[in-house]
Amino acid sequence: MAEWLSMGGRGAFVWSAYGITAFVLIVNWVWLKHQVRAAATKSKRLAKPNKTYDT
Amino acid sequence: MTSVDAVLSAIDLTSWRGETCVLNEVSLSLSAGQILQVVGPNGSGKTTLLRTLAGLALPDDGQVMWQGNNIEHDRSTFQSQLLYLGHKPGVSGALTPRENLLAFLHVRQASPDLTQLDDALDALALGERKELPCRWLSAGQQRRVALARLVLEPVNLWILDEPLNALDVDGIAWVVDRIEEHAERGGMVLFTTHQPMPLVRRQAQQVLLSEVEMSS
Amino acid sequence: MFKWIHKFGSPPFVYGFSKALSPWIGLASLGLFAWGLYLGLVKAPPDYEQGEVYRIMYVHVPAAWMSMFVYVVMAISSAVFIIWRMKLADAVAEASAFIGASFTFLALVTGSIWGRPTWGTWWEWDARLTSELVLLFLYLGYIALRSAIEHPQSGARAAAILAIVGVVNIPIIHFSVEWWNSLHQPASITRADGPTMHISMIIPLFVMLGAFQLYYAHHLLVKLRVVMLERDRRTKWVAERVQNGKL
Amino acid sequence: MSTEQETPTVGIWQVFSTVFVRDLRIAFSSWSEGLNPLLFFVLVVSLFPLGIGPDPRLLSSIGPGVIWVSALLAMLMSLDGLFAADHRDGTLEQWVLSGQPLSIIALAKVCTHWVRSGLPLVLMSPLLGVFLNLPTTALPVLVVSLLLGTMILSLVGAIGSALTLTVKQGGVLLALLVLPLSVPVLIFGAAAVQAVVEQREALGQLALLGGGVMGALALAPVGIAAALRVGVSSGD
Repeated sequence: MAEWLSMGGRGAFVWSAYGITAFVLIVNWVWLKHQVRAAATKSKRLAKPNKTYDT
Repeated sequence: MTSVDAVLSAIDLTSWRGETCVLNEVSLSLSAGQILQVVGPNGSGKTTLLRTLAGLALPDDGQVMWQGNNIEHDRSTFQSQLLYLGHKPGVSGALTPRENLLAFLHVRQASPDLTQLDDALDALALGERKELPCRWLSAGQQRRVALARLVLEPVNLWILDEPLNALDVDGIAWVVDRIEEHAERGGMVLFTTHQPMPLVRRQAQQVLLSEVEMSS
Repeated sequence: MFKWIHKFGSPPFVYGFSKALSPWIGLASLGLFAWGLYLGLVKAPPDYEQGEVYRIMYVHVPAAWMSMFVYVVMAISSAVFIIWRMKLADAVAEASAFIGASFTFLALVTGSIWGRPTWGTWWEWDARLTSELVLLFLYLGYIALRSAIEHPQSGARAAAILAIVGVVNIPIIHFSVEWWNSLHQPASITRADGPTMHISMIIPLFVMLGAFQLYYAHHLLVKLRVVMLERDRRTKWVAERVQNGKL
Repeated sequence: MSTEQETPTVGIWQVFSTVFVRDLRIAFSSWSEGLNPLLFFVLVVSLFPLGIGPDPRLLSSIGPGVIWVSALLAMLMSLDGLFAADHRDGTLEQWVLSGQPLSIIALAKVCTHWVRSGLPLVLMSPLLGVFLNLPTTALPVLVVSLLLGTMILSLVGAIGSALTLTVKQGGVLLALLVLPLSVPVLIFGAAAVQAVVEQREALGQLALLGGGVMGALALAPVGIAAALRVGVSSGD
């Protein structure tokens, strides 16, 4: 296991590359979820029929 | 509401500016010899309507029809029959009134009749300023240089956005005469104004743009 | 109430379609990622020349490929938006811009990390990396232009024109950078994927590429919902969805 | 003045020459302002020896690149205000509404811009070549490559200038839009001069630049016209 982790001495490079990729993809996904929730709540608040249109 | 002989007609024009709706399903029509005034409080979309009718701005929904077909399909024939004067003077400060007008005339007409150029400038009291770059002219005088095109260009449709701005009494009288003459010759005029437009020989129909429901 | 009728793709249909499909695509993408990582990091044999470090290829190559793919999608949807004025096509372009820039950034970072042990420098003016750098500027230009113009409708049309102009230039830029690289770079440096690779090394590459594609598809579908909600907040179909809690 | 009468259509050349002459007259009415890019060009090039050192061999080896990058930046500076004046005083609106092909009018404006801002750079470049100790054999190729290159930059840059019409302080954004698109021009332009400095053949690079000019002449005006229509539509 340890040997696999060391990646033939190049572990630092391999894992940092995969780490950054995972980080960027996950951050994009989390930010996306946040945007969906924000848009949904704003629409719920505004689209209620009996609600006047003041924010 | 579009009458059968309408030359210019707008059908359910809708325009948004980001979150706010600026034009909400506006329809109107204009036929030969007719003068139409667009009336409405500030922010009711008058300028947007005029710019959309002139083909400058694209509506989000609805159509503008010229002689039966959509202006977007054949923009150049429509716009070569149109003269639009907006808020901006439409005159380059570095050039003299003559140079400004000559440039527009040569681009818009194959062989423009230049004899009337000097008479038009004289009629607008710009005679002795013909050779002065326009940046030295007052706003009213620059507006007059642009208005000279009303008599110099043989077009059918005039769309004038507050043409009387910055004009003095004789200037206003001159514009009113031209509008009435144009209508009598079968031309069409669509305009907005905040000052009274003292039409005498012909009356202007009115289109009321209601205050648009302010959104979030 | 306002009528908001699009000529072709009507938002209510696309919204429902996206809401139904995107979770499944998300799951499939996750599955492919897991499988790809397993194949790429565990199963695939070490490269006789580069040893284990070539495994960075399994993230670098898909990211680089996606960065190009997403820009082409942006350009095509921009063209559809300009020609047929389909607002949904503009939503696709808008939704793809940031994720495309992220893929390009990833390609650059993983490329330079991969370059460190193989070429000995963090940044190598290699033809592909240089083209990626220029592509990143194209993405940033698109995003900056769209947000710089206050009038959203004009901003969308201006950005669409830029995307089309950009995609016309991408092959020219790539060709000129390749030529420039061959001029200044003695072709002595061999890249890992130069020699023929063992089949078990190539399979993980395609699996990872599939995972990236599904990730992008998922991202696009969800982002489309967000963009549609922001634009159509006043319309009936949004109100209906709110009432029966299907937002 | 009835509605049916078919007015003869205006010739393309008449439209082009009218706008070209008009804009030239405007440009030369404030010619001093037009010199700024030229002074910037000379200034930037003369900074490099101060920064890198006066060693003639070193200067001549980086000379082509330095001159080309400086010319690119000088062009960028002049592109910022290409349509701004006409947009501000409302004449741009009138050109969009003229009923004549907007791409021809845009092409005329780009030609004026090139004559006013591109040509002076080309004429000044031999002097700067001597500044950076380039061999005299390289000077003709430098002039020709800059001649072609500045044409492409004017055309492609005008698209960016039209896109950033309504953006306040659009200068930086314009650079971000235009510089990536000018990478091929820079590569082949500098390489052409570098080739001659190293006694190699430069015809290929110049031919590609020539091809670039043709391509840009054909495609860029369409892009500029589309971008101008967008810029003018919002009216602010």
